[in-house]
Amino acid sequence: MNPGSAGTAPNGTSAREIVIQPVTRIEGHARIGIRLDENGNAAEARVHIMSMRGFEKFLEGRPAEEVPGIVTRICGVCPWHHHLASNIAVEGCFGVQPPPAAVLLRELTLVQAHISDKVLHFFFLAGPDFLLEPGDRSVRNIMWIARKSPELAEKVIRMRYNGHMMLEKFAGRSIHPEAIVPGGFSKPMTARERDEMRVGAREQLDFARYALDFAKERVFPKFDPATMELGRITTGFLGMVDPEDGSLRLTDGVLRLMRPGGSFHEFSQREYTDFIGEHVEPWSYAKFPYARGWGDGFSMDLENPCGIYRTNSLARLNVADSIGTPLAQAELSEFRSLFGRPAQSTMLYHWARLIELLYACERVIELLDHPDITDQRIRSEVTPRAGRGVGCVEAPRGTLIHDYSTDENGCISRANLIVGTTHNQAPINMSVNRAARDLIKDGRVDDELLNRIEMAVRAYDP
Amino acid sequence: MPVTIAAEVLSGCTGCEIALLNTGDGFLKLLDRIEIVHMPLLMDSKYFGPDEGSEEIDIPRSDIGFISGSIRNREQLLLARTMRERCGVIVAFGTCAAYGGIPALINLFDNKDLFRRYYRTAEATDSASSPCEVVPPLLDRTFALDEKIEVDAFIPGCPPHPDSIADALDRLIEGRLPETPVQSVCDACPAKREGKGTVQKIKRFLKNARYQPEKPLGEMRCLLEQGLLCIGPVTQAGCSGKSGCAPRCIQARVPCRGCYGPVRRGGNQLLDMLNALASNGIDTKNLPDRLSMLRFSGAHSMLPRQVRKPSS
Amino acid sequence: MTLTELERVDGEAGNFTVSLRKHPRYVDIDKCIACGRCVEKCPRQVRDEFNRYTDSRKAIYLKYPQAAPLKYQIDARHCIRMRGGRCAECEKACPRGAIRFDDSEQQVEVKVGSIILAPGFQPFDPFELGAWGFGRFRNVMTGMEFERLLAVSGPTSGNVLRPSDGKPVRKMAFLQCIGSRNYNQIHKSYCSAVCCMYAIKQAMIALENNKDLRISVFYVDVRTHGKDFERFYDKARQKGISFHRCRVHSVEPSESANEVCLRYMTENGKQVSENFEIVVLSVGMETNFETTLLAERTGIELTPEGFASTSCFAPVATSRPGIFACGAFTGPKDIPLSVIEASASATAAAVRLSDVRYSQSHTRQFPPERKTGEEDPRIGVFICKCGSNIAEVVRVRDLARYAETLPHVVFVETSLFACSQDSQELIKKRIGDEGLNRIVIASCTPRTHEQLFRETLKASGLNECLVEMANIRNQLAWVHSSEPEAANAKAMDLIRMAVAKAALLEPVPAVSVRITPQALVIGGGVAGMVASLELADQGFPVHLVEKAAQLGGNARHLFRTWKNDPVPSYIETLSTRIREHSLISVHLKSTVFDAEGFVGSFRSVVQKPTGNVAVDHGVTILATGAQAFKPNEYDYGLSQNIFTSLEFDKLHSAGDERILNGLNFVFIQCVGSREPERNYCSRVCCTHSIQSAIALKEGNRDRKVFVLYRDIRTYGLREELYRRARELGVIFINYEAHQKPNVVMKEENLEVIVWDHVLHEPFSIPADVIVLATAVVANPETKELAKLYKLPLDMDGFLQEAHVKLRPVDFATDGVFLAGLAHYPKPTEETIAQAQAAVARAVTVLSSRWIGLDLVKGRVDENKCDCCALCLDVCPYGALAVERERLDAGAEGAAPKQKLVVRAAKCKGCGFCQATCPKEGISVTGFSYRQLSAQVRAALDCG
Amino acid sequence: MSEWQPGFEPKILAFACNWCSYAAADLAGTARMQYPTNIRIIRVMCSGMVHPGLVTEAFQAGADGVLVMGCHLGECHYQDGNHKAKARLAVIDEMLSLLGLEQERFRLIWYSSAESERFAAVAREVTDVLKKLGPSPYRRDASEYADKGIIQCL
Repeated sequence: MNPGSAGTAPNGTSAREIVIQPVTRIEGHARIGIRLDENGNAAEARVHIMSMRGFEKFLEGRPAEEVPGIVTRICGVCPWHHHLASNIAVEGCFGVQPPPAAVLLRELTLVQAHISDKVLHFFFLAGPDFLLEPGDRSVRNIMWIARKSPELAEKVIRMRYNGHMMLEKFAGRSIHPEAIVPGGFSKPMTARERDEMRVGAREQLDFARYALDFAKERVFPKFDPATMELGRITTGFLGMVDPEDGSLRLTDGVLRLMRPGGSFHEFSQREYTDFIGEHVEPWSYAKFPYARGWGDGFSMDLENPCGIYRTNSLARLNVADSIGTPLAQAELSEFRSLFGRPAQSTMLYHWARLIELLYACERVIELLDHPDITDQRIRSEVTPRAGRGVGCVEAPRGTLIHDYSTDENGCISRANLIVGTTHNQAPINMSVNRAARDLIKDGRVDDELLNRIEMAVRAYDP
Repeated sequence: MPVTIAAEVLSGCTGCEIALLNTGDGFLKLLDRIEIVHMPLLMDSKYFGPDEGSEEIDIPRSDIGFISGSIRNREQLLLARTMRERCGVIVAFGTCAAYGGIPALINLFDNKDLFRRYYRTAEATDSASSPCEVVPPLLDRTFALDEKIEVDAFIPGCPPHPDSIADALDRLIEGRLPETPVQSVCDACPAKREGKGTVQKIKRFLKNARYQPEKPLGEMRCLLEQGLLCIGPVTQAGCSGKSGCAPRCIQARVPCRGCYGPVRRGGNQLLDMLNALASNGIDTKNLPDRLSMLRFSGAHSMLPRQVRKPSS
Repeated sequence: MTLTELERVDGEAGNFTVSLRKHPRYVDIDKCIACGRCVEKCPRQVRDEFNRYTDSRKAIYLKYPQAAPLKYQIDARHCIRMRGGRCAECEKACPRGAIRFDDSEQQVEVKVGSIILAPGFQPFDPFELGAWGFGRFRNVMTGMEFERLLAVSGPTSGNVLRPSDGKPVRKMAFLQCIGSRNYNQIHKSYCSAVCCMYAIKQAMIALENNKDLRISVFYVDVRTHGKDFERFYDKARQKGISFHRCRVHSVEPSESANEVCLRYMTENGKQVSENFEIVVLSVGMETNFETTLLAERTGIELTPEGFASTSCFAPVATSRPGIFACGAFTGPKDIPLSVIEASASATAAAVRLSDVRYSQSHTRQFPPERKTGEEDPRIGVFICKCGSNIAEVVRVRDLARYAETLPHVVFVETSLFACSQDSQELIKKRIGDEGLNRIVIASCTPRTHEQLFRETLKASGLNECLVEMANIRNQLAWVHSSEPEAANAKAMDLIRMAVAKAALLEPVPAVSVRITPQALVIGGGVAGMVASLELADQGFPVHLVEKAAQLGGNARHLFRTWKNDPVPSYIETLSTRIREHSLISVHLKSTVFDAEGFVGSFRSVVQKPTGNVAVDHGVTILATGAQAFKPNEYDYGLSQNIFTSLEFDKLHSAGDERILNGLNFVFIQCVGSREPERNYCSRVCCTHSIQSAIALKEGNRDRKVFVLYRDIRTYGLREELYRRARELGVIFINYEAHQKPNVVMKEENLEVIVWDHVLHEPFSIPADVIVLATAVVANPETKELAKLYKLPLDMDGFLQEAHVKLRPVDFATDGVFLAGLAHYPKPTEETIAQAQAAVARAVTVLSSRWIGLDLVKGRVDENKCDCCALCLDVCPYGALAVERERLDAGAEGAAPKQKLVVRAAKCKGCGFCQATCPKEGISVTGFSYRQLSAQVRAALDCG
Repeated sequence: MSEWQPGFEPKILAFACNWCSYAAADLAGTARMQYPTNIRIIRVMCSGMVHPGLVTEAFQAGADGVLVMGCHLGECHYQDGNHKAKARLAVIDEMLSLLGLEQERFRLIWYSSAESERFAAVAREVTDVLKKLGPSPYRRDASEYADKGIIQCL
């Protein structure tokens, strides 16, 4: 491999295109294309999403109650979030409310799924960028970490595994679950199951605290000014908060769309179309959601962006007024005192992610302690009918929106989905653009440099 | 000399790879016996250098190639072919690769329908023409792996149970092909079976099954016999792993949806299930969305294009 | 012994000497292979009596295609050679030398213990009477002729065409009671019992053939008194077949030669004439001259109508002990009843013979079976030329060469007749010499010859299931002789298919079940009592279970049979005999409450007042009876003078004053029967009411007796009672279901108002006593028993037999039989006959110590079956069951493993399970999915 | 015979019940009735033992037509096997449409053992219908795909 060599673009001009394909240690298929000007400086960079499967289309005609078991396959990393959002949307169509115990069980499984996901992302996917020496890309991965720090690797692998097994033990499946059903949950939690999960949850909380300490000691110190500037852009933020006190919610909350300056709108899940639009670019299968409600259209211009907002961990912490659990709230306060609100540095996603991990672990214990969690009334009977429903939850990668309409047989007549990563399409492009322009000068590129550009993508955990 | 492995995800969700990680400690132990030489999800494998254009894909040679996901676009087709060329043994990893999986549901529609809906008529979308620059063109449908390349072994499941993955890897490392079960999901299912003759009509899953939560699963009546469309009997076994557990959906007290594909390779879940229902005198005419019995095995031309009225 | 006549009977019951005359067939039945070459060559055309002379056959012929034995015969009356000519075409054509022109009549004497007479009937010939234009108009035909016209194998291939010009028919009529119920003209007062039903059936088939066909049926009473008949009649009316209650007396010519004109009276009393293209005369049954002669030769009595004279209590016994009769010879009847009587007469005949059972039979011995399980298939293919039957079309040598190239085939040989004795010996030798372990025979059809080759395999030490046949004669050489090239190609396909399947054949061990030679009879009414006695008389121990405190059942409420035999004394005799019989254990006040097992080996638990007893038995007879319907109409229960028939009988015989002094009696028929919720005829009530009406009239000629009816159904010889009643002045008034009579309670007496169809106005009848002829309804407790023994019930709650016509006392479940009212309403003599029939069927099981099971059976592949139980309820025989393993105490959370098992004794090898299974978890021997699939693939392998 | 597909000889598979149609076919032979050679009979004990998978397998292996022959309703030797076959008819129809084959390529036919004339007539008629319909798209290279037990796209 010879990264420095000059090439000629097919159109015969002397302009050069640098291609990173595939973007690695992310879920999905993406390609980065960086156009260099005659001087070898990055002129424009794009992140192309290379695949599409068409869930919105092929959900049409399916009986709505079956859909929550289909949309899980949108993502093998965050199936629980699709599963829940879909169920909420179906319940909207059929006009039914789940019983209280089911609401608790759903949040429990959702939050539990957040835990495994954050461990996966921080340590397996992004971690190698910080934990390993820069340079050789062939060793920049979890396998190498396993070789270099087997105890850490073992611990991390086990924590992630345990999280999955706790879900599996209670709900049958951890990947592509079926246990949430329109109207509630498919099985109640027995006292014994609760007690078992509690033991695991305490262990998880210990690990979350360890992870934050570990990061503060080994990772965050590496956030030097250059790193803090990597892919830095200034945008608005979208996330879910508690309608009562504006604290962080991962489900059953209202959406808060914050402008770059910190002012915000709050709206119900159903109202998302009033605030969010989706823009289409001819060079990516993914669409580009933007804040239509701000009224100034869509632009990814680095100097003068229009309608751009971000989601995922950093966004959630920015929009939330507080976090309802003590340890995480303490961390949030510290975070805010360091970086302000809203914090804009792209690398801070990692930090925010670990604060959320702490929240999730605390929240699981809270939920398990709730007296209603073992109640046996877990499903309201549903009757198929025509209707429309919107279901939103906070997935690891951002606000997940499922919007369905059903026909009189209760079959899907129309489905619109905005998944977490999609919200971040425009910001990712901008961050990559920013990083490329900052880093690529005089036509010089190398592995390390290209990985820095990929890091700007990875922060978003697409 | 460890066995070398390359892994690619095509049109899939990465769930299979997550399942691989769910082998837990097994995963760490595996790392002593195998060397992963290519796996974009977990390591920085690139198809080509930054300047090398995009037609020739480079994947290192390896002993075993794991491919998850089905084939939906030109790039994936190219990847599959390259993998075939560079790997000694090709394993169709997961149901998408083996039978098309959920993404093959799109075979009910054509690309025109899909694009129209996706880029022009979706609620929040600013209508535009469909993407066509740089992105690889879609094929006219979703294909299972063996429709396009020769496949040596199949590990179905959406996702496959970590036990099956570990087992398959064990055998592959020893130079043998994984074994495929010949029984169905019912093999591991403890639910009480007393016959389907009284069912008459299949209900939609709008109400939970009848069971007592504190009692073991063996006390619950078979979900199909409760009138729910459980397609476990026509679906290949494996989802319960080796530990003697019940099938995973049954553990959650929900009916099997068939994620392991047909019990007989080359079989047809829809045919087998409809036949079994019809043979038992159960009304098959009024089943809602019968085609979704092929929701995991819709490749291999199993699902026909649907001519549908455009939704209002 | 076909073509044989009885000449004389000497001796007495238990020791008869019968002289027989055997007529010559002129064909050696041991040689004839029914290839039909003789027919092709025979130059003599003869009108075919089987097709009612609507078609022709040859002088050498098969009477009909399913004739048994399937051997040709020469009709000496028409054969040119037999009539002195020089023709020998058949002799020349026969590849087996089976023609024997020198065959001659023989006298044979046989010694037997019992004799059964089943000479049948002949249809009434309307020609002699000269009425209805029969013989005058070509388009007037009898029902028998029309039946051939409807037959797909008949002269018009099942199309209803006008004989006059061969054009399709648009409008036709059936005239009922031709040769029946006609005392005035032909002195036949009886009803032929079957004609209404066959006319309706024919009309329905004709209508199915041609939806636009308009059909009218002219009847006197519609007699659809059999099981499910009433619904069929309703269906016919719904389909638009019109029924006119009117006897048509004359058929006249019309302007068109293709039509005839019928004059008849409409319901409104209007005289009309209408043209029809075909008129079918529903001719009745009669005893023919030969049968009368037979009766004379055997020395038995006939009734005035010419039928064998029998008693209601011994319905198949003739007047001469040891000689029995069945079928239409004892009176006109339909197939189910004939089959029942056939079995009944077998029982009656066998009682006397039970001591000498097996004294004249012997068993064949076979060498021990070779183990072939582990061997690779070594297939031997034997190709038969069938003389020149096959060889003439198929190039046998090429076929043999082709067969040699097929996988696993190690030996191929051709033979002139694979079925001949020497060929069998040769096959045996080849199996030994060549080490063959699978055999393919390419010859004729397995339906006739597979058993033969199976025996050959057994005789050579191979499992009999290792043979497969390729049918290259019946389904190839004979049907494709005009296309020899294509036929040869197909022959290769057929061989390839057979070889492909043969390679997958597996040996199946013979299975047999030990028989417990003891019977359980449930129900102590007439049916149960007769069955118990007949079984015990044949030497089999019987457990008789009765829920009441005494035996007798419904018969305890009856006084006389329609032939006037006294019922109470009969019941008394039966009860006494049963009590005294050493082989019968009676369980009174008892019910069966649990049952398991299968043919030959049942175990039932009888709940007795003293506790539960388990009974082991080889067969079960269900004779659980029925109940009288309690009416809720006609003010029943509101007046002291309204009774059901049974109540009336009791009061009548007790000399109740209301009856003794009553002068006006009204019988209302069909109370609770032929109603939407009970859409069947209760069969016994018309006869019963008429018998009571006669008794009333005979008691006092001044009494006025009215019978209000929908159709009078005094079927068969009972019609005589109806005639007598009318002679005695009983007044019969017809009413329709939509216009039922009204009962009005007056202060003095009762009044019944009924619509008068002659005067077309309401007609009121003062009544001292009203008798309601109530329905017979199913016994609700039968349902529980049916569940225990896994037997089906019909819509009305009666037990559903295995086959209405062919297996009227069997169930699909082997070893369980039925008799009496539990099956359907019926009079005493039919109940008794059915009980005897059930005994005959039961004895076929009980008389063997072991029952060998058919080898075609479902088998579970334990590697593939996961007990999903999809097949469980698909099995019509309850032969599949799920067994749950017991839990190990230690295995916490582990679920009990479930296992599917086949109860071989119940399995009949229908393969519904196999066709349901998604994973080849269960297969039928010799027809597994794999084997069939191999045949499919072999057939399509375009070589 | 056909004006549409000269020289095309359809391959027809018939699953024939031992008690009716198989006997009727034997009888047709006894009576020397002639019918086209295209039909290949596979003897089964009952139309109710024919798994629809065998039918689709036959089509996928290149059969132009498949027949299942059973006894007239109510005449089944095993109570209701022909009703089972009838219940499965809808399943087979559905599979045909999924396979993209015309419904006319499959027929379920009732016989009695005496209906030899009809057996021959149906054989003639079905052959004729299939000649007009033309070859099944699965005919070519059928065996290549058959090994995999999978249909390739049409």
